Amino acid sequence: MTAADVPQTSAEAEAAEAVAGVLAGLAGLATRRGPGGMATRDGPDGLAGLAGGRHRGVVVDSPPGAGKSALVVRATVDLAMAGEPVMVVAQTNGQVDDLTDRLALAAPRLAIGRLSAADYVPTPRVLRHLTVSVAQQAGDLAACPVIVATAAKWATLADGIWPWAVIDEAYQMRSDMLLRIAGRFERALFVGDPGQLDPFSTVESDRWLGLAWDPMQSAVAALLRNNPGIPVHRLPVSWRLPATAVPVVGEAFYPFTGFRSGTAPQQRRLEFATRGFAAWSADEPIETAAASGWALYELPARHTVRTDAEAVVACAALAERILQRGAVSFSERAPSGELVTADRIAIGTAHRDQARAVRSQLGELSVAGVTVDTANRLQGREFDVTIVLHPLSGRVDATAFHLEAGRLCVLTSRHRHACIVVARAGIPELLDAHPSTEPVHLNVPAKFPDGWEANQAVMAHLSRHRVRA
Amino acid sequence: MSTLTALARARAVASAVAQPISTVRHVHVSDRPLVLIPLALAGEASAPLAAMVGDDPGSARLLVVAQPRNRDQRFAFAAGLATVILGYIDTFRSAVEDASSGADREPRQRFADAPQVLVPNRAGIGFVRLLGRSTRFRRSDGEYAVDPAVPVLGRWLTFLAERAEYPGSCLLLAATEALALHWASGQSPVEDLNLAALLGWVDPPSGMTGPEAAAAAEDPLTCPPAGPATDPTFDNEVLAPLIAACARADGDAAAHRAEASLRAALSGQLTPTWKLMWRAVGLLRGLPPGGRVAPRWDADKDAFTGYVTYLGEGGPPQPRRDSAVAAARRLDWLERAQAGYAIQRALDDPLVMAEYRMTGEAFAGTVTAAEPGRIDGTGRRRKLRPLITVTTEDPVRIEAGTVLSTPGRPGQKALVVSVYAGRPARVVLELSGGMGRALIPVPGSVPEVGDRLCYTALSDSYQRSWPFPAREQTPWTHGGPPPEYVPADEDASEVWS
Amino acid sequence: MTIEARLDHIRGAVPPRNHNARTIAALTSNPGCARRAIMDAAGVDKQRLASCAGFPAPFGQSQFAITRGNAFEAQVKANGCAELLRLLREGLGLPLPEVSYADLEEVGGNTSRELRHSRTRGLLARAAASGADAGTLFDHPLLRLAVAGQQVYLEPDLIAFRLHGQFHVVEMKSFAVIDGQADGDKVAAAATQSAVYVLALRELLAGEGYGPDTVSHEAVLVCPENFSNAPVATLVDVRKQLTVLRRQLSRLEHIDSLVELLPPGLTLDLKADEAGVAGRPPAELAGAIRTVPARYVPECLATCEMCYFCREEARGATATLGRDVRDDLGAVETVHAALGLADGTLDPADDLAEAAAMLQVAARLRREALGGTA
Amino acid sequence: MDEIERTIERLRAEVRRAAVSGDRTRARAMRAELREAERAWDESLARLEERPPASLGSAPVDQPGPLLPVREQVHQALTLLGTPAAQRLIIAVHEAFFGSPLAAARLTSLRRDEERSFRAAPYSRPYYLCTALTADLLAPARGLLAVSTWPIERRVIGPLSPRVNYLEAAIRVAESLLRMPKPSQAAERLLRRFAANIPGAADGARPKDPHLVVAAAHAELEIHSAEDGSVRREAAARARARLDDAEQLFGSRMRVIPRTGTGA
Repeated sequence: MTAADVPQTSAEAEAAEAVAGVLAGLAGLATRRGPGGMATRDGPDGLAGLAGGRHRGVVVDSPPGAGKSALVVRATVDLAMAGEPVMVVAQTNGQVDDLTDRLALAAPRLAIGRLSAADYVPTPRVLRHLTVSVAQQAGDLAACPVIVATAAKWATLADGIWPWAVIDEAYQMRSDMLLRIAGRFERALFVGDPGQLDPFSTVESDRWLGLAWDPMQSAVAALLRNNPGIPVHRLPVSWRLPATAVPVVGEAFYPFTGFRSGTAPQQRRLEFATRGFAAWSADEPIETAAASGWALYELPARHTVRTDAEAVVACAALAERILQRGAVSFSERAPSGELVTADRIAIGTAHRDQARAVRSQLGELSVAGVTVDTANRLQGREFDVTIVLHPLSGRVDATAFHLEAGRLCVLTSRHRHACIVVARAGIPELLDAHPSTEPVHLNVPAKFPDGWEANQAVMAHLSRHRVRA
Repeated sequence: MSTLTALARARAVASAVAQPISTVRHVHVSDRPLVLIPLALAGEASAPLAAMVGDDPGSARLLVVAQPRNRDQRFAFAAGLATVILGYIDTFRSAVEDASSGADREPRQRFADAPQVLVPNRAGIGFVRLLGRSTRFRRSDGEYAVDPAVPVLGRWLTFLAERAEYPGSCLLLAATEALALHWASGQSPVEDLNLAALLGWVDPPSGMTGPEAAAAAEDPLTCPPAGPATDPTFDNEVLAPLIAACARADGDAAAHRAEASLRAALSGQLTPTWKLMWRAVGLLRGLPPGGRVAPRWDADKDAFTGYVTYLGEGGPPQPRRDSAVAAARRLDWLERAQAGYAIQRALDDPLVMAEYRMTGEAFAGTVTAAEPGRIDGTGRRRKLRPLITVTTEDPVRIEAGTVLSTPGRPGQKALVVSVYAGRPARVVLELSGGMGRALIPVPGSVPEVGDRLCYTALSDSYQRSWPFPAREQTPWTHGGPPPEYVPADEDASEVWS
Repeated sequence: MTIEARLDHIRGAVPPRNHNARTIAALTSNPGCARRAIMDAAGVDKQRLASCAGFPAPFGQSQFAITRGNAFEAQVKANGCAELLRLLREGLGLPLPEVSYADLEEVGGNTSRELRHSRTRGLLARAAASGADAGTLFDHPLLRLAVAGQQVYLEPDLIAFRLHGQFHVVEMKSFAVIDGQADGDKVAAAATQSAVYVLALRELLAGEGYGPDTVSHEAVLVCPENFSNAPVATLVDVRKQLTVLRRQLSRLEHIDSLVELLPPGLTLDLKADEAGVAGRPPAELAGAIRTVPARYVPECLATCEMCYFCREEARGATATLGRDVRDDLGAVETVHAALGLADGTLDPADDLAEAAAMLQVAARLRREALGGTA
Repeated sequence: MDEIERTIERLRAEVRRAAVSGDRTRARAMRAELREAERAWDESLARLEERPPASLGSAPVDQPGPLLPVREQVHQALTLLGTPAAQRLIIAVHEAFFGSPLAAARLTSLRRDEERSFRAAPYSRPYYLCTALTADLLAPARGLLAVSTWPIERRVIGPLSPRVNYLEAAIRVAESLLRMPKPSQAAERLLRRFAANIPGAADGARPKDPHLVVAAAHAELEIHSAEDGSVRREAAARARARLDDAEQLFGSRMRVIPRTGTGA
């Protein structure tokens, strides 16, 4: 992603231009602070997407791996350097620590405050920076032009107003959370990936449906419905997804906007140090994936419990085999290739018990270091190779949960080189038999992409890379 | 739904009678609930057709609208309903009790009991909500004046309907849901929405099996629907002619006759459900209440007291929709209540806790080793930290480092030191708290070898809620501060037809 | 024997039931059910069939609802759609002059469908052609749609309306919109029906050489507001419904693959006499129906006239307890098997081993809590 | 009594069963029996109370019978409106301005009766209640009544005419309201309903000022009248040329392939 700093290819130029556009927009807003620090006057026409005027925010949609974090870091640093104190908002402590780390690296002389809850234990990547101070009271960080914290922590503040907020993973934040922190800032940059999982609630209630301020929708949805004029920028280039993945993911999950790959078809390659045996069933799928970027490892059709042992074993075996074969990845980062180690492999599932089952299976194979988690927790992460236990595998029928587009999108867009989907046969039939009985609510914007459609699209593509077990 | 409940349903099929899915009662059942069975006219948003209501199984009050499309008659109906319901509510506005909880808090009083309204099903709750919406903005003066009791009724119905969204509240209950919370039938949840069918499974009439009773309950002729929707063939073949007869009745006598036969027909539709409702009440009363039912009812009494006060102070009717802040705040309440309610039921009821044991979030087992006197000397001062090992058949899915507690010992925390997952699984726990101040545990405060215990990460300890902006400080991201509510003419005049 | 001929034979000696937006929308409610697909493709009168087989469906419409619906529609359309025009002006910014109105319910007193359809076609084509923004209301245009290879007429209860070069479907429903909200299932049904009309309109205009964009994917839903009769209009995005419909209709095109699986000579004919009294023994009829595989789920109870028949047939299957229950029973198919596995009286085939393990834990936990029983 | 009561119960059940099973013939038969039993029940009750039984179908007592024959009443209403109008509007107008409500039942057969009497003895009456004609096919326009003495132009319905008629009717209603010393509630309500659907005619929920309605209606008429007028004139000319007298009043029933259609 730092590649975007020195434009070389047209993709890089395009991406850099987009980022510049956003930053220009922010600068435009920043410079137009009236007395009292309220940015309310109309912007000059030149500014990207600000013709609407009178708005106090900018939204940036970012497809998977399009340099979202890089943008957050640059915007924060730019604003801070321009003398505008910034509150940086992320959703989890993990995300906050990552951002803190990246900010400290990007601006070594910038004093950064890490605001945290009482039970927070600072991680090494936070502690290693002398410029970062950790505190539980915002008051103790008054000297820091940049303060980073989770939205939940920001919500505990009763006073203090920052001229700027930079909100990361804004599509994962719920509208009611934004309501609680919005009093703390005057203007904000919202950055996030619209294709990922929506925030959810443990309660089911229709009472707010149709309201522009429905507390259950995402923060960005609420922001845009209440402030239609707010400009929405898009980062056009994915630096993570290989050329083989972009058309699939784009068509299925970003049907209206789409995006392009930052790398050329041959720039990413996956090769194996050792040869496989035809006998060993795990070899064919990983070789297919290495060659085409995708593989569908199809187990015989069967209705199973959620923790389908065969599927679990298959997932673990594939990970093990990739390591055994000494997979080497060639990319713009490592043109001469680098070994795909366990920490570069992830196994994604829909349910927690499935992840647990896979973990214990890996334990029995004594394979260590492979990340195994649910879609929710894999959001925002990146690996070389991912193995996905398809949410619909072995099911008798689909539910809204298993069909949710965001879930499949997260699972199939974490990889830099290849993605292997493990599934029981029969998913297309299941989708065709799926009754469309979801209620429709007035004045609630229809959600796109539709999970059912997205699943159809992905399965249609995967069927071209099918390997039967 | 869970595997345990699913299994119970399967058993119900096999044994032809509903199966228990709880060992205690999780809802409060008043000594004097008010049963309300509304019927609505098909095709209209909320056009009351009739209602059977009362707090005495022996004497049901039947309210009928002879011309459901006639605005005046609708409000007459609302006024009639108001006398019954407000009269009932009033009986709870005398006796008070002391509610000052916690040493620090100043003494507080609340009403000693609260009204409880029972409707047959969720749709009944929906009807209460809509009737409340269509009446609470009315005015007793001006061009569209209505009986002063009508808008008050509207506010109370709205209060009850909103309270019914609140997990664990029992001010307004749907009989089908209260039953389904305690019994699993041998049919699908969709079919459980039919009160008669569900009761047929839970408590089949003598000489009938559950499925037989449920099948009989599906014939609208022998067993009319529990409302608010009526059976179409009843509408077309019985109701329509009778209503027409009322319309053209010539002279008082004829009018009286016509209305009498209309009342008779509607009473015929309502009475069976009336009986079922009280049977349901009886069945629920038969269950022993869970330990945390009373405290939850106290919360309902607080809510009731609060609304009485609010009305007394002349507060305006509930708004049509929540403002941004109100919505966020309500969602926060609901999510807390939801979590609390789930946990409380688990702590009250081993069969509900079993659901968590099934998913590995809790486990029950026998203490197979104990070091009651173990001292942790690593810190600055020595601490009493007994170790116990619990052996269990349950599928344990709790990682080391988690802090657990057990229903019997609220004051005591148990830190998971290590887990040997297998069958049986062994979990080593480090205990803290609830053992007295000394370095020797108070006798009985540390589980002994052979004790059987259930440990879980669930706890209903109170988590503090963080502040919301004031209504007038609604941020720009959410449309800024909403306008204050001012009763408008349209509110009162909105045609109800 | 052509597929049409076989479907006719299956239906028997009665004219096929007319399709309308509602019946076509219903195709999406349980697309996995071959029985329903075949009956719908053959135009079988399911209501009649079910009751002749001894399982009359629990459906029926109250005349109060019907009256209310008609009254509302009449009121909205009264005086050249005066009320509708106001809504379109307020809601869609329809400018003042755009108010011409064409009634397609009959053609010069003639109500023949062919005539009405060709006239509809003519007028719509003309409107599409006129570059001028002829913002016309077309009342009761008679449309056609290909269902299972046959052109069926859609008895329309809608108005097509053209503005800024785009046609919109206007659908009138008598369920209330209260404070901006309406029953989600009713809106969904309305949306799917509108989608049927959008599809049919697009098909018609495609025949005249116009692209799909000529018909907007946003339908105008007109309902009574709050507790009054005053209409309110809301735009409903029906893109999702369109994709689903297209897919299911295209699957009906391949109905032959389903028909081939049926015993040759199968017929569901009721052998009715002149008076319309069915002469065929229920048992024999039921036997014939059973040869067509069904996929019963409790949701059918709300959507399919065959529901009671299929439910009875499916007794003992975990599916009758609902999707979630079957799911929680580890997708075991029958109640008998589930209990057998739970109690260990049935030893599981290897593909059920996990389900068995899970069910046995559940059984043990219930025993512990309830003491022996259950 | 109890005997009848039981019969009624039984019959009701059987009718409903028949209805569910879709057995229309049986349902019809049962229904007839049921009504008979109900009547018997009603009468015996009445006898008990020694009162005359309710004569079915009789109009409610509080409504006085019409002073004029229905065709006169309709004529009154149409003359006030000055444009072809549908039943509902005619009834509303009559109630608003001439007090007595009109029995809808009587209206349905009206047009047919008029046509019959005209064909029997043309022009023997001062006026006939006839239909409006569709501009394209000169066929009877559904549900619209008009007066024979009007020029055909006024009775022709082109694409814009429904709106034009609506606006003109609004003007006439407003003007008649102004002429009334003390307008009736019904009249006010009627005007309100018109105003609600004419941009600029209603200030707030309830227009008090008929002048405003007249002005607004005229403003919108401006936009349509020219085009609508030419359509009407062309159609009227065609009607005079092609149709015989009866057809000119009651519309042609020619089975033509529509001039405007592209054909099947």
